Amino acid sequence: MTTWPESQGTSTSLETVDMTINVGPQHPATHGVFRMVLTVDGELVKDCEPYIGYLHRGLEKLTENADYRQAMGWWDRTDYLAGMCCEGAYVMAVEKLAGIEVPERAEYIRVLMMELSRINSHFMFLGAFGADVGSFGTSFTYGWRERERIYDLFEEVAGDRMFPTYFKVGGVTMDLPENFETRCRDILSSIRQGLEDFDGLLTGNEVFVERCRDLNPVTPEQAIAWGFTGPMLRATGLGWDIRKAEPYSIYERLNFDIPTGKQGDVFDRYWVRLSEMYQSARIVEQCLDEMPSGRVLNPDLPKTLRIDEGELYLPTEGTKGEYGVYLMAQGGTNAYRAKLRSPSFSNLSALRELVVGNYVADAIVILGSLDIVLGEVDK
Amino acid sequence: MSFGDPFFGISWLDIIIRTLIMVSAMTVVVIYLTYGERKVVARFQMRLGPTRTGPVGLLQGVADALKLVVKEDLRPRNADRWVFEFAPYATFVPVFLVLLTLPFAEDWGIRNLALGMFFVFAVLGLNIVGVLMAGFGSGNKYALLGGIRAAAQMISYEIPLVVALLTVAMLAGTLDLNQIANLQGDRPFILVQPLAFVIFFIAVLSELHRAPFDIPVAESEIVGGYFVEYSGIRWSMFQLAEYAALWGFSIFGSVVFLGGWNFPFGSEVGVGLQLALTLIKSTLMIFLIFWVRATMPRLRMDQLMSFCWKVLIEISFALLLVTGFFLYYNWPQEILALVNWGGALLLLIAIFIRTRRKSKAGDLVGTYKNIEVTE
Amino acid sequence: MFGILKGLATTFSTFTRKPVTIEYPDEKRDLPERQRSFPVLTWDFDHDEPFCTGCNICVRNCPVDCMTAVMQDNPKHPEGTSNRRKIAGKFWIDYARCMRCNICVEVCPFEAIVMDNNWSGHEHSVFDRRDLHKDIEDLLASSKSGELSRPFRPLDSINLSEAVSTGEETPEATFVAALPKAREEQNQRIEQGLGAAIQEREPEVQATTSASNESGVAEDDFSGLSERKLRARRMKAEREAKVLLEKNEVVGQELLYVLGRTKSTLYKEITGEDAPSIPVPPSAKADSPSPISPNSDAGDPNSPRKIRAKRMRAERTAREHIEKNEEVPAVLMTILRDTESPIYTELGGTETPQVLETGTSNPDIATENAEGNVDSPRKLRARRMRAEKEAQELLNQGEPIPEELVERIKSLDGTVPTPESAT
Amino acid sequence: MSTKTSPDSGNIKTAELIRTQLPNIPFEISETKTYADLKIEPENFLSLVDGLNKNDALSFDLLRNIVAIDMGEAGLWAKYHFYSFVHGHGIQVTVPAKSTDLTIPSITKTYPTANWHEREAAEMVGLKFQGHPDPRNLLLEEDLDIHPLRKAHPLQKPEILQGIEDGPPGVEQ
Repeated sequence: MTTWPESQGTSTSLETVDMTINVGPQHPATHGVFRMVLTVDGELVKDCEPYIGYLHRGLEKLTENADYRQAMGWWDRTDYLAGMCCEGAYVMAVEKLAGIEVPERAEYIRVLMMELSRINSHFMFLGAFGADVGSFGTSFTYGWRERERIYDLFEEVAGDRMFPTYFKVGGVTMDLPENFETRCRDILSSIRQGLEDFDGLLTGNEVFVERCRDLNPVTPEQAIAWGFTGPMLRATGLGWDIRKAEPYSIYERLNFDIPTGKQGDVFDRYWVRLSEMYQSARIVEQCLDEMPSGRVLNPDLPKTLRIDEGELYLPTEGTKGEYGVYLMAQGGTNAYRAKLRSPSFSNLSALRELVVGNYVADAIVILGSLDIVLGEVDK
Repeated sequence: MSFGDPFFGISWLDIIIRTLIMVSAMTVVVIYLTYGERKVVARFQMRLGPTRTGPVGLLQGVADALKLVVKEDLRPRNADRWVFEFAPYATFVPVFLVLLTLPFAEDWGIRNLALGMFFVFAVLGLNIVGVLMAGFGSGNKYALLGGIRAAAQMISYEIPLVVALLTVAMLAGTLDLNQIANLQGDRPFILVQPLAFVIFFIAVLSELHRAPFDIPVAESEIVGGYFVEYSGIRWSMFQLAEYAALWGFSIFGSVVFLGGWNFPFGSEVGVGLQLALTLIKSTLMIFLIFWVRATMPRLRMDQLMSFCWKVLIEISFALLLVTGFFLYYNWPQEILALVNWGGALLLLIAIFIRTRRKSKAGDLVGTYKNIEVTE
Repeated sequence: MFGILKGLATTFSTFTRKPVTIEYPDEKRDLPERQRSFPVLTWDFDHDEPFCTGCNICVRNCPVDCMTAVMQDNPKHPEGTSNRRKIAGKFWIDYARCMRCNICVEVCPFEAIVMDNNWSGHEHSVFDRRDLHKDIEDLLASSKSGELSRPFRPLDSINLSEAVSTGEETPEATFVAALPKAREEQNQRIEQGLGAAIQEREPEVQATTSASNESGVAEDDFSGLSERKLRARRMKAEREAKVLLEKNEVVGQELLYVLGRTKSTLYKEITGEDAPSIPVPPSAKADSPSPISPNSDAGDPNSPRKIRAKRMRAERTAREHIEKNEEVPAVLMTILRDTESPIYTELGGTETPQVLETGTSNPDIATENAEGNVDSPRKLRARRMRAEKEAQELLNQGEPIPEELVERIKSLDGTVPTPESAT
Repeated sequence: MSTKTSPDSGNIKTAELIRTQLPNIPFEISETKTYADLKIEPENFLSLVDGLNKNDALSFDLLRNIVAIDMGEAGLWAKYHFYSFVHGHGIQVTVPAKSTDLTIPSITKTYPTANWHEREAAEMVGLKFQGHPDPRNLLLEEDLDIHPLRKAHPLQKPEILQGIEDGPPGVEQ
């Protein structure tokens, strides 16, 4: 972390007043309703006070007062950039708690959809991060072009674009449409084309590299102490991914590797997410090739799901990090307690340590590199 | 009766007519520049740009102008009044003056001044005053930050701009823009002084707060920069100044470096073709500026300043020195061109190496062995 | 500098590609079949009525409680043109609350609610949030107009994949009566002059007075009405006429006809001569309630069957009050007196005389217990009783009563059953 | 094919390992569907955490999650999930807070990430974390001292959109 440069210190005679800038909830660079108050001496940030809670919708209280099937609608609105990853986590947690088997084909469909949502969310990161660094929307429209194609695919399969509520306890609500295979393959090719565009536009660009390299490097211990998971942790060089470390669903059968950065600075975070998308595209291809036929929903599901005594914490690899679902059931149709371990919440909690000592322009870029989603932070 | 001498012989009427011509030409060009930029940058991003107003969105500029004229231009209470009121004019007038001296065709400039280039340098400095007035006058934190940033950036980038243009003036031997265009009959100065053109182009980008140097108007950091408190007609004055400067500098650049109206066909050809030639060259330059704007992310303030003071100024002074040697010992211009091309390439490679250096941070500290990921 | 040049090359390559924007209002993307915007009700073209029977299954299963449905008797059932006994009288969906989670479509047993999968489902922008509160006509509009041409239900895909995996034959098609084919058949039926709905079976011989007299008089819906309904019809017509008169517009022909048939005084003022004496069938002229025929018609409130039902209900509530030795409410006493129930005389001795002079059938009881009023005393009592029974049953199993149940009971001012009272 | 439990599927194995490594700390072992669970009193919770963190054989260095639960009569519980990168195993620790003072020692010193997790748990359920650097509300307003995730806190009835006096839609009064 860049220490406070002494040479910059103003001489005692020239008394300067620190200005507080309110990077408020309504600000183009804060990715949603998040407010941070920066106390600034000239261009350097001396202190940063983050305020969250603007998007708190009481997910946990709602889940406790609705039965397992109804709560699905709220869970995919937490990380609204990757709807299906959150649905998958919640559904797998409930199935594991209730001990419900999921047919083979549904598992493959789920992994395929989760990886497509991961690509979708990372495209949003690339677009927004490009705009933070300043490329005036070209990166945004590149990212959006691919996102729209993936959303069209979700619409054809599940009916809705952002909040498909496609997964169901015990499998998937509907089978894939007939022309899904061809549609999915040409979307994969357009995704790869989009990735090359981004690679050309940003990765090599000297100004981009100048802005991002060596900005706010983080060592693995600091990252673990602050509770970083996902791309933020992998950027520091620790190749830990829950799909490999604690495999769930059918991830052990698929082969893909985990890109890691070198020194955890902003450029590595960008680079890890970019190369992760190539891996996700690889996974989607494998799922398409090995997709078994058969039913997509467990036939003997109870009419209303009741789970007796039991609790579990199921960690899954969300797009921003470890997206863990804690469920406790005490009989009845409603969960007694549900808790979402949201990756952006922990990644954001270290914002003050990351931002203090940098310039105002860098504070915005660092916030962008955290890739937070406020729906998940505020639950 | 060439364009040079006064209309109907009456000098004061002539002044009024010429300014009217210039003002109307400028507003039309600015309106279609805003539309052009939105269309071109949209095409870069694979979208359509404005299509609703007018056949292909052609009336979009007019619609914007009308909207801005009609909109209420409010003034924040804690802004101090006169500084806030006059800031737009202080930014607009210098840009208008620059346009006066530019030769569109053979001595077809509004006023052909003998010291054309010198006049442009002098007038350029006033622009900074307007920006500072806007920044301090509007009593808003973001505007203050934007104003300071803009002032620092414009002052520091003026030096390499002036020095690069001086080398060309030395080569041409005069400061009169018309003469400079005449001298480029057989070869444009860009072939002789490419390094000067590169420095000129980078400095112009930062004078116009464009592309990699649009820090004062960085919407992601300080929203909107110095004109954040303006609205309505005052805000449109800032936009007018910005796009007029863009047009002015692109014509200035095409006259000085690309041979203006003279290069391929010389001066026998009719005035119309010369006029078209200048416009084509300036649109080429404008397209280059739009293209860079659609691609480049933004530099940070200290990187911008260090790039100017540690790289651009040194290279421009070295160029001045070298051109001086060549003129004094009047070595052939071909070698000067060679040296220049070498210098330009050197600058590009320096930037490339700068970004590929090993990262400063220490290597991986910590007890955690990297968990090998089993395939 | 080469990275910047590479970046410029990329943007130039996208500069040359075809733009991807679809200019929405002019050209519209064709939506896939499974697309879902907002729930709408489907129209049964064979029986010319909505599929929905108002069974409230979707209302209960909705996570955000954005629907309310009211069930009512299906008038078409006695006519024989529909085999649905009940039909949805009123149905509201609040599109501002609905989160489009598709649960209502999955749980509906009658294929009555489906997600609108064409563009009309998306164009709901309004200025006032309350306009998003769609009632049954708006919900049926898209299906009735034939726009909803390919309704889709997730269950069909599950049944299909189920049949494929177990090898049986494919399941039969759904939404048959709502498809465009059924709509054309209905149009053809209407052209040929048959009824809009298929005649399922013989209309039940319901001895409604109007249906019984075959004197060939033009079907006149004033004849079968009781005096009280006539009065309501007259007042309504007069009210409309007065409004028109204030705006001194001419009163419509059919409004005049209604004023005439209900012999309202206003008729003389407008037309200046007496109500026309159309040869009114004898039964309508009698002022007294129509003679009590053995199977009194369903519509007349004063039929003996209805009176007996009202009496018994009143007695039951009265007995209840007596058990809790509360004071029997005056309203109840009047009903007991009207229906000459024995209990009244037994209570009569103890009640003070002032109970007697309340009106015979004061109107507000009727509206109070009206069908649609959500918090009428009858419904409130039913809710209280159900809450107490639930609490009682929890106590029997020995579990603690949850707080929210306690609040609910207190809010309905019922008595929370204490453990020792649990027998 | 049920989803495979996490790699240290030997739930109890991790718990026994901890028992052997930290013999003098009293806790009961039980099992959840994914991780083993250690139930411990708030008094010796801090020593357990230090043991888990410092001991080389355990080295639980990531605090994943803090869940605060209102167990009705059994009072307020807090459940912690730890994970070790080096050994790849995870554990859940349950700490039932005393019903008298509802406090649990704060572990922000050993795990800085606990700062926000504890603040959120405190405001949601009303637990107090002793020794927390700045125990303000995180998600809710500063001065709001209701605890929404308590079972007693009622779920607000969904208010009907239009004015209350209008009553249910469509029915003219």
